[in-house]
Amino acid sequence: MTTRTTPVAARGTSPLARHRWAVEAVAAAVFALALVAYGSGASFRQDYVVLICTYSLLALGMYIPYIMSGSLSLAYNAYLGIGAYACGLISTRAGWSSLWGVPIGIVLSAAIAVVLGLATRRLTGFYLAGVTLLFAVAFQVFLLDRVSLTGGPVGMPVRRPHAFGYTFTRYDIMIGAVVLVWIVGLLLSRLRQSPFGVVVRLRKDVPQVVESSGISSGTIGVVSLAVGAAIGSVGGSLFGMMGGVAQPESFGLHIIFLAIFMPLLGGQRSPWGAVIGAVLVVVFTFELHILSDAGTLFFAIAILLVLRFAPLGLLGLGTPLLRLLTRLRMGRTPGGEGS
Amino acid sequence: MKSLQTFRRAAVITVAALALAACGSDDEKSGSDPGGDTIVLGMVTDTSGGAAGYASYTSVAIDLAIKEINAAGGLAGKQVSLITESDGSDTTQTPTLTRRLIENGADVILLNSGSASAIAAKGVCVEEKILCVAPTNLSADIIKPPDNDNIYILGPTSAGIGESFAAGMKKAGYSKLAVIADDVPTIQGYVPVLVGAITGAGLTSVAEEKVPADAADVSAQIARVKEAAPDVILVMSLGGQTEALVQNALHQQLPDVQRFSLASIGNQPTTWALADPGALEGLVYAGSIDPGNPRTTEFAAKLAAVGGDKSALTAYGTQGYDSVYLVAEAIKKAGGVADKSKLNETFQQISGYQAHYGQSDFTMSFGPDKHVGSDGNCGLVLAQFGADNKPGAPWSVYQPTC
Amino acid sequence: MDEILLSCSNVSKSYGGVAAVRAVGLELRAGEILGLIGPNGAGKTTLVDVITGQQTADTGVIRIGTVSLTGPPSRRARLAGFARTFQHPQLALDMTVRENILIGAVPDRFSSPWRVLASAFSGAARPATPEIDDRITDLAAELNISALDRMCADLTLGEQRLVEVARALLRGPTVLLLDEPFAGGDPRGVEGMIHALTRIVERGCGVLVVDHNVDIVASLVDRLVLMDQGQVVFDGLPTAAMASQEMRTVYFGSGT
Amino acid sequence: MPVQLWVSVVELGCFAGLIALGFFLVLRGADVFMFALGPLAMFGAMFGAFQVSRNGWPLPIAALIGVAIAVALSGLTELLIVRPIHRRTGGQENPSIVAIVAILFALEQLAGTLFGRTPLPGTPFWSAQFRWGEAVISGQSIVLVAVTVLAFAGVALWLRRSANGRMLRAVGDNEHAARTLGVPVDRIRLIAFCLAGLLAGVAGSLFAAKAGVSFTSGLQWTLVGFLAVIVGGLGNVWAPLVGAVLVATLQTWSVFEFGHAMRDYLTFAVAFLFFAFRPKGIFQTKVRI
Repeated sequence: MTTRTTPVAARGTSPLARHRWAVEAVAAAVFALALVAYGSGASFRQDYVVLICTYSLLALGMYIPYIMSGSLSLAYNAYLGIGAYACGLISTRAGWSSLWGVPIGIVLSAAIAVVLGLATRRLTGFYLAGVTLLFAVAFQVFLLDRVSLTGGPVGMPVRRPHAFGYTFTRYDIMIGAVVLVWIVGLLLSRLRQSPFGVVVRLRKDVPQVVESSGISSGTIGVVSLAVGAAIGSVGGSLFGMMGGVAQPESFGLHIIFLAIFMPLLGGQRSPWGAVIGAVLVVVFTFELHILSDAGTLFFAIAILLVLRFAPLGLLGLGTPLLRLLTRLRMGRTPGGEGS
Repeated sequence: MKSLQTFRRAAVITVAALALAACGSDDEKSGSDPGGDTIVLGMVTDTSGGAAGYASYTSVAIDLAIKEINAAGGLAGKQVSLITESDGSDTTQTPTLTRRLIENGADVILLNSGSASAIAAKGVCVEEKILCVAPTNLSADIIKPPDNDNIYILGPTSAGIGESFAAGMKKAGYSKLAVIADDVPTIQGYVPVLVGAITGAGLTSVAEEKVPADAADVSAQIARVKEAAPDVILVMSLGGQTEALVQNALHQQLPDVQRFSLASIGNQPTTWALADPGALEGLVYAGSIDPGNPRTTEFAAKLAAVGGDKSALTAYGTQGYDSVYLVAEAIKKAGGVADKSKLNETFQQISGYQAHYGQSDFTMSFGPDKHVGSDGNCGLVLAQFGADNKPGAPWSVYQPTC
Repeated sequence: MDEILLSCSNVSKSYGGVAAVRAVGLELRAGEILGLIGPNGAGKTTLVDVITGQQTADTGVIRIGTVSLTGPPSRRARLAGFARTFQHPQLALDMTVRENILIGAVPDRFSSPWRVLASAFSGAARPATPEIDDRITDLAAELNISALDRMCADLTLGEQRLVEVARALLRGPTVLLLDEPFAGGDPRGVEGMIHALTRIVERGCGVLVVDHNVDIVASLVDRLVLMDQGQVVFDGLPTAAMASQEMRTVYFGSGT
Repeated sequence: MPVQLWVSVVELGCFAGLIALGFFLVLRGADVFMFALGPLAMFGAMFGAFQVSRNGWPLPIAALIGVAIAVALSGLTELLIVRPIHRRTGGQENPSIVAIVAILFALEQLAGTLFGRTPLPGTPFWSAQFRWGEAVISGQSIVLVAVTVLAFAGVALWLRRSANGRMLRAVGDNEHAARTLGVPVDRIRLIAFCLAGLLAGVAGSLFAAKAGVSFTSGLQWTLVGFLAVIVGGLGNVWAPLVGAVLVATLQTWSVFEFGHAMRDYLTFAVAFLFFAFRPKGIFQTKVRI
């Protein structure tokens, strides 16, 4: 019984319980406020902020299935597109508020994710990536080709959402988008630490353990995909409501590449890495005038550098930097030999 | 340990946020000079996407017109300057970039990208109440109500092209039409308009084929067209590789069937080079250049003096040139750009403007209900390619009239 | 105490013509620790894999009580109350010891797609699980695992095996299958493990231990099964096994 | 189907076959699906087309340098990106995939930035045209077919006769075992990547003459080759070619029969069905599931 004393002292202070959610929530809120402040300037900046939020939701949608669960199911353009087109269809065809498109998009994209997930459940790695890319191509062709449903290449208008007689302005949508990203990011960060998050992350490295613990690894995978697809679909809805139009070109394969790279660039250890990645994408492609057309190229190079030299992403760079700082400080205090 | 990590993460996020906020406020100071001492034209162009092939010709002519105006003393006592953004024909970016131009001080917007881009920018033009002119776009959707109060195109529209083609095809005695179109939004927007006008004139459409814009092989589509046995074929594309691929295949597979095409092929010397020798011979296209129009030849001489590889005479150039002079006329009459709604009114008062393209009696007028400038279809010239793969004489069978 | 928990009859498995397990029969009773020994390549790990469903048998039946076991490993683990460890420890190296152990405590939250979805939502709402943490802490103390918040990449092989055993124990199994738990372990770890095993056996659990360390196994188990070339060659009391002709043949070459 | 369409099938099949042969080599030699081969082919072809059309270089020189660039880039991909990441992660699959996809993306963007984002025309090596009944066959297609047959025969011979070729398979099957047996794994992997780059470069510069090349062509080419590998399998050197011709037939026929959109639906459906019912392709092979 003596052996027990040491661990008991640590009881109740596990990282799961101890995680400083308040700190994280406040830090993210500061970030969100900064975004809103930026977007309160020139009106085109509201487009950028919503684009950042759309990309953030896309990357956050991929966070559970891809970063945590290790599944390279790539048909994310479809989920995003479904969100946007659901809002378009419901507002132009049925004449309802486009807000109704959000739940419809969530259910529809989650359902498609489940079907695709079940159909590809035996595939991993390159083959899963390849087949889901083919699905992504087929989806975009579907948008272009089914003119009666999707409006074809010119797409379809998405009306400004309204509720209780109030029509939301671009600024309102921007605020809503930022708040949404804040909430989803925070929830995912908590989810990651929860038993569900732990099991999903174990599935990535040791699927056998998940199975032999009595948990169906396939079910975990499919549920992760469905949740991710739902989050992506909300991003698509936002994008459609802000731009006022849903067009096939917005949901091409380039979206998928961005979605893969954003969390890696920002850092895999936290969902906020995905958000940071999204900010960088928008800054690289729109705000850096010096780069003009080469913005995407610099983004691609940045990705390669991060993959090769900083596998933990930009958030991960914080740790060695801090270590370096403390080492410098410690080197200076004893005897001042550094001077 | 863990809490330290959390704290560190919070710190990183905060720093990033502050940095972002900082660069945000930074931007606000630069740019925009409302009421400054120049009149700023903002141009949405395309340097990298589907419309890049022709937008550059327009840009050169717009530059030329602005230089001329400034040399002659400017407008309402102010010099004219130009700021641009390229949307790469990506319509998701167009509204944002249009807003950015306005934010940076643009008083008038020139939409020099694909038709789909102009449609995407339409909402911004109306919301911001700024005069928008799309010089080269043909789609009537751009100026269709609602939300069309201050957006204009020069025309003739795609409907006008359809009417001219219909009349020409009918006169030549054709009855079975096949259509091959690429799948980019701008072109797909034209398809129902043109085909509707032609079938409305009594021809039957026996085949309608789509070609992906980056197609490597079109033989299956061509085979389907061949099976339908048309006696006239209409090819619609933004030009470039796709157009050449289709024209080459048609020349090979259906050498005896008359072909029609849009303005793009007539205005893109680079596409002519992509076609097999002789593959374009006899092709009729909806051009806008009439060698008999004295204003056209005058413009051609000025453009040639500018030099450079985009100084060849094209309809895109003349339309860009005309759009600047149209805007200039409205600004002169309004006495400046300070009053946006007055500028829109004076633009609508333009009447009988003698254009630098089309047949020599072609004029443009605007009005509250007339957002297409062309006064009739004589802004079009149906021209025919010669054996040397270059545009030759006007089509002898039919020419549109006003 | 001699109710039969798990029985295998006539189980065979071959890989591309090479028979790894040949017509094996085996029984595990409640409250019993059964040792499975044999040289490398005797088919011990394959047999465990076939029982838990990581591999499918070519022939034969595996029963839990009277019910025949089929399907994927997760289904079998739920039906039979299996928990197991692996010959090569299966741990997520960039996750903490605590996180690796945790999964043993939560399988009932993931038993159907809807419950998985529900646990995703409840996890986002309330990530911390103090009651599970307490169970992990107690178990770690019993097994002499210190520093639960270390990354698994920093552990020695013996410590990794301890973590695997903790994970399996936390599941509260009816049948526990341990594949080489003692290899590379230090005496304190082995001692903790043996302590924990005796405790759960008293509760009526059946334990199958595969190991090379014949001395530890022989002193721990109630019964010893010897495998060679895919077949069971001896099944009986440890003392009898150690003295048997088969033992000598398998481990020391020919007869005498 | 009209005869002319069969000409298209042969052209597309040979092209996709060359790309698929590249996939085959890297899969065999490094157990990696080198998705970046399509963009490599595109990059080599864009370089050639750019130098010929803008700078007036003679075709053979431009094409040769284009192919050399594709080989070099493929080798550098292995040396600078794939191998270090493969080592660091202990051979995990996902990091390698993401790295290769990142290279795919970077090559596209680099080509777009260097050579422009408008399509460039390819130039045929042999511009003669032959009439054969209803059909017209271009000299360039004959060159493409000849090169394809030579390439496949050459690779088949190399795999059977040369020491490196024989070791290639051992490395892909079990890298660890091959290393312990003293096979120079690093060298074999590098050879596989370079050969694949060579095949892609040649395929790209030959095919560009047919329809030109733009910076977005690469991904399409990758997907066609991927499909050819899925259908054909890896059991035999010639399997990718058989798969490629079948895929080309299906794609051409579906457009002819149903119009343009059906091609992409069917393409996805075929990939799907093959994974469901014939995961190892037509020829016996290993496909990881």
